[in-house]
Amino acid sequence: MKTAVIAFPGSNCDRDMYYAIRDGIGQNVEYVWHHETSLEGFDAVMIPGGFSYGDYLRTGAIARFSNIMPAVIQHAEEGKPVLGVCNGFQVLLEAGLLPGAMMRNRALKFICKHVDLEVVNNQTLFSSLYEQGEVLSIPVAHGEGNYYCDEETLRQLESEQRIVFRYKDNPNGSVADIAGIINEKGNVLGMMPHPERATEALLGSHHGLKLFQSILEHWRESHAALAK
Amino acid sequence: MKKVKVYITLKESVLDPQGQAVAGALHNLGYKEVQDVRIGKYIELEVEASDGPIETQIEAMCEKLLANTVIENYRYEIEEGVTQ
Amino acid sequence: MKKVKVYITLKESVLDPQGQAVAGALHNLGYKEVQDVRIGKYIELEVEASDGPIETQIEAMCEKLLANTVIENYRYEIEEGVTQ
Amino acid sequence: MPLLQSEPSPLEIKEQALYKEMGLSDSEYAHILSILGREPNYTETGLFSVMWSEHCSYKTSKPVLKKFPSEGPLVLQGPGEGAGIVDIGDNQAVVFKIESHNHPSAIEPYQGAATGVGGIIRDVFSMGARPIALLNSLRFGPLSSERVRYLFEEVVAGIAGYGNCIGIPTVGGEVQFDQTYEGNPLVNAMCVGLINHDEIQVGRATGIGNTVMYVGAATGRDGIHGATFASDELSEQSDEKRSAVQVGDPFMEKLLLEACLEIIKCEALVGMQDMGAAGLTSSASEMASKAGVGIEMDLDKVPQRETGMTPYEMMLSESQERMLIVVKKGQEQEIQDIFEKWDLHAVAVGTVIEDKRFRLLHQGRIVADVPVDSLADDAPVYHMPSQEPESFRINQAQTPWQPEIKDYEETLIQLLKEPTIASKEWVYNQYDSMVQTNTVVLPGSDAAVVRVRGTRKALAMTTDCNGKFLRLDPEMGGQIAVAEAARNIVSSGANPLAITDCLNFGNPEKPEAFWQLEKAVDGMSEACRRLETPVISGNVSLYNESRGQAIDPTPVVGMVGLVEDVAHITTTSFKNAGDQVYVIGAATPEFGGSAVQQLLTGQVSGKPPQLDLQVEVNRQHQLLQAIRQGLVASSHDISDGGLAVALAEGLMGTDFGCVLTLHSQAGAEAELFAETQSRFLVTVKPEDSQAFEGLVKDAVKLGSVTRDGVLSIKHKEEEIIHSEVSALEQAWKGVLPCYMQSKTVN
Ligand SMILES: Nc1ncnc2c1ncn2[C@@H]1O[C@H](COP(=O)(O)OP(=O)(O)O)[C@@H](O)[C@H]1O
Ligand SMILES: [Mg+2]
Repeated sequence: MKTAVIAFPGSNCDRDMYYAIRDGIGQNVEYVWHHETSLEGFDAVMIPGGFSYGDYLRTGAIARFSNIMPAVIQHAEEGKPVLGVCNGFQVLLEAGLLPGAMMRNRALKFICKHVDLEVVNNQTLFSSLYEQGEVLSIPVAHGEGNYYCDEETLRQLESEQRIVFRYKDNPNGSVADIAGIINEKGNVLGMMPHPERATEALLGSHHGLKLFQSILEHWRESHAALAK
Repeated sequence: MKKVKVYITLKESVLDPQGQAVAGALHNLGYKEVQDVRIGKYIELEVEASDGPIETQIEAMCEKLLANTVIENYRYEIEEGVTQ
Repeated sequence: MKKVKVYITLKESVLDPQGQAVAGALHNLGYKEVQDVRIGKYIELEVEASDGPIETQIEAMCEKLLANTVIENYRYEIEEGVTQ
Repeated sequence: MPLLQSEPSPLEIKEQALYKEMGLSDSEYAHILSILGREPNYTETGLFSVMWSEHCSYKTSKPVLKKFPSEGPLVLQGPGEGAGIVDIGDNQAVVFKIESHNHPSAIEPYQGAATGVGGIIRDVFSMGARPIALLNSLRFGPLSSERVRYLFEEVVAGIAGYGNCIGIPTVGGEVQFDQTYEGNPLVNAMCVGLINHDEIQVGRATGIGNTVMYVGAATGRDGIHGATFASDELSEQSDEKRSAVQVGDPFMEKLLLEACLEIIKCEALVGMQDMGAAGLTSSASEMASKAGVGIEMDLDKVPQRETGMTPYEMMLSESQERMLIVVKKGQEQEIQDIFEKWDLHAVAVGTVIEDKRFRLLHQGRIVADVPVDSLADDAPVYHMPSQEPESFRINQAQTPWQPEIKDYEETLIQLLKEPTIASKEWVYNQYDSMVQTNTVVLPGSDAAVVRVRGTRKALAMTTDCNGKFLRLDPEMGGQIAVAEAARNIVSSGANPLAITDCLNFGNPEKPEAFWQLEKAVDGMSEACRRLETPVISGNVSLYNESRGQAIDPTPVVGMVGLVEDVAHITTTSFKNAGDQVYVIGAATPEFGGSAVQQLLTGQVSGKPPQLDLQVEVNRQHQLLQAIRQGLVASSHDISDGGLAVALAEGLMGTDFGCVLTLHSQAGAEAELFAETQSRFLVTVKPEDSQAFEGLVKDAVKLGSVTRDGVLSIKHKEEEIIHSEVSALEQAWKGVLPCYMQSKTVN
């Protein structure tokens, strides 16, 4: 599997994501600079955390207009996996690949700590190796992770099982304890917690590893299917 | 050169945690008469005159970038005849 | 009930990194006619009528809490006769 | 807006003694006259005034700083450059420095703290190192004051705002609250970086004809005279200097950082230095002076954010996020291309010249022309008079104070509720402590530990200083500050390598304040020699006074240690039920300057606890050996609040408890609450206890870790403490959030 990690000016978890894929699941990974316009040849795309363009104006608002974004959108339309973590999630919201918007944390403070996440839907390509209802310890690190959507959107997300992760103890005020959601097709996941920070026991948790392994397994299966 | 003032506010239906915190702080300071606080953005743009109606331009900028219309409303004023 | 609109802007000489980033983004989007962007806050207060001039109250709130007068200026407008 | 025409003439500056407003004394001005052989014009007077300010020239602290041991077998770069460098093997080295931003933070706490962080990061990456961690050491007045809560809240937010955005984890630090800092908070920021030996940069402008380039944010009028301002007492007048407020742009700095780390790989790069205090003036003149050359700059080329800036303003501006680099002539394009990639523009603003002059052109005219060495090297050096204060003699002569404790449990709870001792979670949860995915020990233990990716190694880091001890006895307090830092490092499983220091003191023109500075440095130097931790970098912040009252002498020590193997990493929290609990070192009834003295009497007096450096060295060596042999389950140095607080901290966040019996000669008060030096609290698996006792001579077994969540302590057959750990935890964790609830917003 060949993975692209998109780097915007101000991305700062790009390296962490790179290591999670290279060292965590031993796969091929490359940085793709925001100036680029093609994602040709990549099987999966990761939009990492950080403060793209300083997060000035609104988180993710400026990054969404980068040269690379049309390619990301196209990659998503082709049904290939796109994972947006933290700032990456915010970019996906601004780009309209996922519904809703992000607001400042309820307590108006940046918050960084390990939180407990419940796997609400393990029937996605990102979560297939988890047990349904499994509780994961994964760090959050954000100032604007307070997910908002209107009631209709929420009903839709719920009825379509598009909420993949929920906080056990909501740290930021997100609607319905939402920590991560997926698009209708099921190939674009946005989440505030950082699975790439939880791939080594030495750093406190390896619960994020299975997320990357799930993506890999999905890729293997779909490739095997293609080969037949 | 025209000066454009853009006001961005949260939609009525969206909870404003920052506004609430400020309201709470004002109450603590003794300003009990403050009933509600909403916090938005105020953006000043200096725009060079170009052909075509400036309104269309400004609205496009707001829709695309300056406001997130999922949660925000915007309005703007154009100060005519400001030159430098 | 009165509606008070407070505008908070960075002082002229103070660096506005937000404004600069937004100006850059607007240029990239093709809005080359935008020369300068400054970003401030827009605050709406609902204030119950009380005795004494409301101006004094508002100014005190701005000085104490709403604006950081070390780097920001503020101005305000009072919309008279707004009732709910 | 002072336009050139309206600037005072050289003669006016002299006759009306206008140089005084810029902070130059009569004799300093006379010295400039003799250097130039004429009257300096307005711009030139400005250049001298910033370069000869205490902040840039260290004119009063230099003689004292000379006493620090700064060499060692591993030191690759001592004081004098952006940051110091220590070898950690395998062609790698660790780079670190601490710096104060006290006065800017007192005026505009968010931006003051943010730009403090930005500045120290530039110091580290201008050496060519990638910053891997940030720490901060903060001091405020009591939290009962609304102004203090505002400062505290905004300072923490500013540190978070900058560090989180730029993507360098903030992994540790300290916060203390004491009346002495009420009018003058301390905000010290430390940055640690990693570098390969062959990529070390020095700020030198070698090579006649080479090009001087400016890169980063455009210059505005911010922070003009910031450097002299930092050398002034805080007073009501400071409000008028508010135009000096600088605003940080961490996004810009992130781009600058990445671009600079890319250009150090280019052969075209000659030297690089950040524009910190005194901005363009200090970076350019120091780079030239160190290389034995001159520099000529054309100020019209300097990127400007505001219109109508004068040479004086440009040269003194302290706009943030700017770097000056020297590039081989003809190879500018290669460098420019890299900056373009990061959306930055490198602009040629000058040339390295043979003539050792600092020459500035503006609109076709020479607006300054002075010998370059005179700015950097000819600042006067003052040997200030020093005098032992009366209070020192009184404290030394006092009969030692002893507490009378009726309720041990209540005393412990009260201590845990002291904001200085209470959990700092409210602070560090606002910091991204994990970005870069190398932080093995997060904030909350003795020292933070950051692994070196791709190796088995890790770096432990801490900042420490107990100002109360220095108030009573600056020499002993100075020793203790270094020793305590080393204890935190060792306790985490690392070998202390070196220190950086930030000397926060009062007005050195007052003989008693200068005496404190001298004595503190004597004490620190002695401890550094014995603990073999040379001083590789540092910063001096004097004039920390408000309304004529100086702060406690507060020389903050930032220390870094090397963990040889990540398997050695040890934390403070208890690990298993059944483990044996040991205390290393016997208690003595020393309570001067202790938290319990402050709690029960509302003040501190007497002598601080005495430190025997030989004992310290022995215990640290033995403990580190035991840790490396895998004999230690948890380890915690005993500091503020004594053993009782250390025990509670070891239990916090676990489900464990412990049962202990005190059998010391010194009495239960001393055993639990004295701040006797060189002590550690350690837990050991039962099967390791024999080996542990064989290695660590002064270890005494107190009891064992239990499963029941209760801290139980017996003395003379009587249970003097029986506390639910959850109750202790609640007390300890609730304090800061409770104070900060009545929040301020801006
Ligand atoms: N300002 C701060 N920033 C980050 N971490 C902090 C800060 N203040 C305290 N901490 C963390 O809280 C823990 C306890 O601090 P402290 O009581 O000063 O430790 P010690 O007494 O062992 O030196 C440490 O891990 C420290 O790094
Ligand atoms: Mg400690």
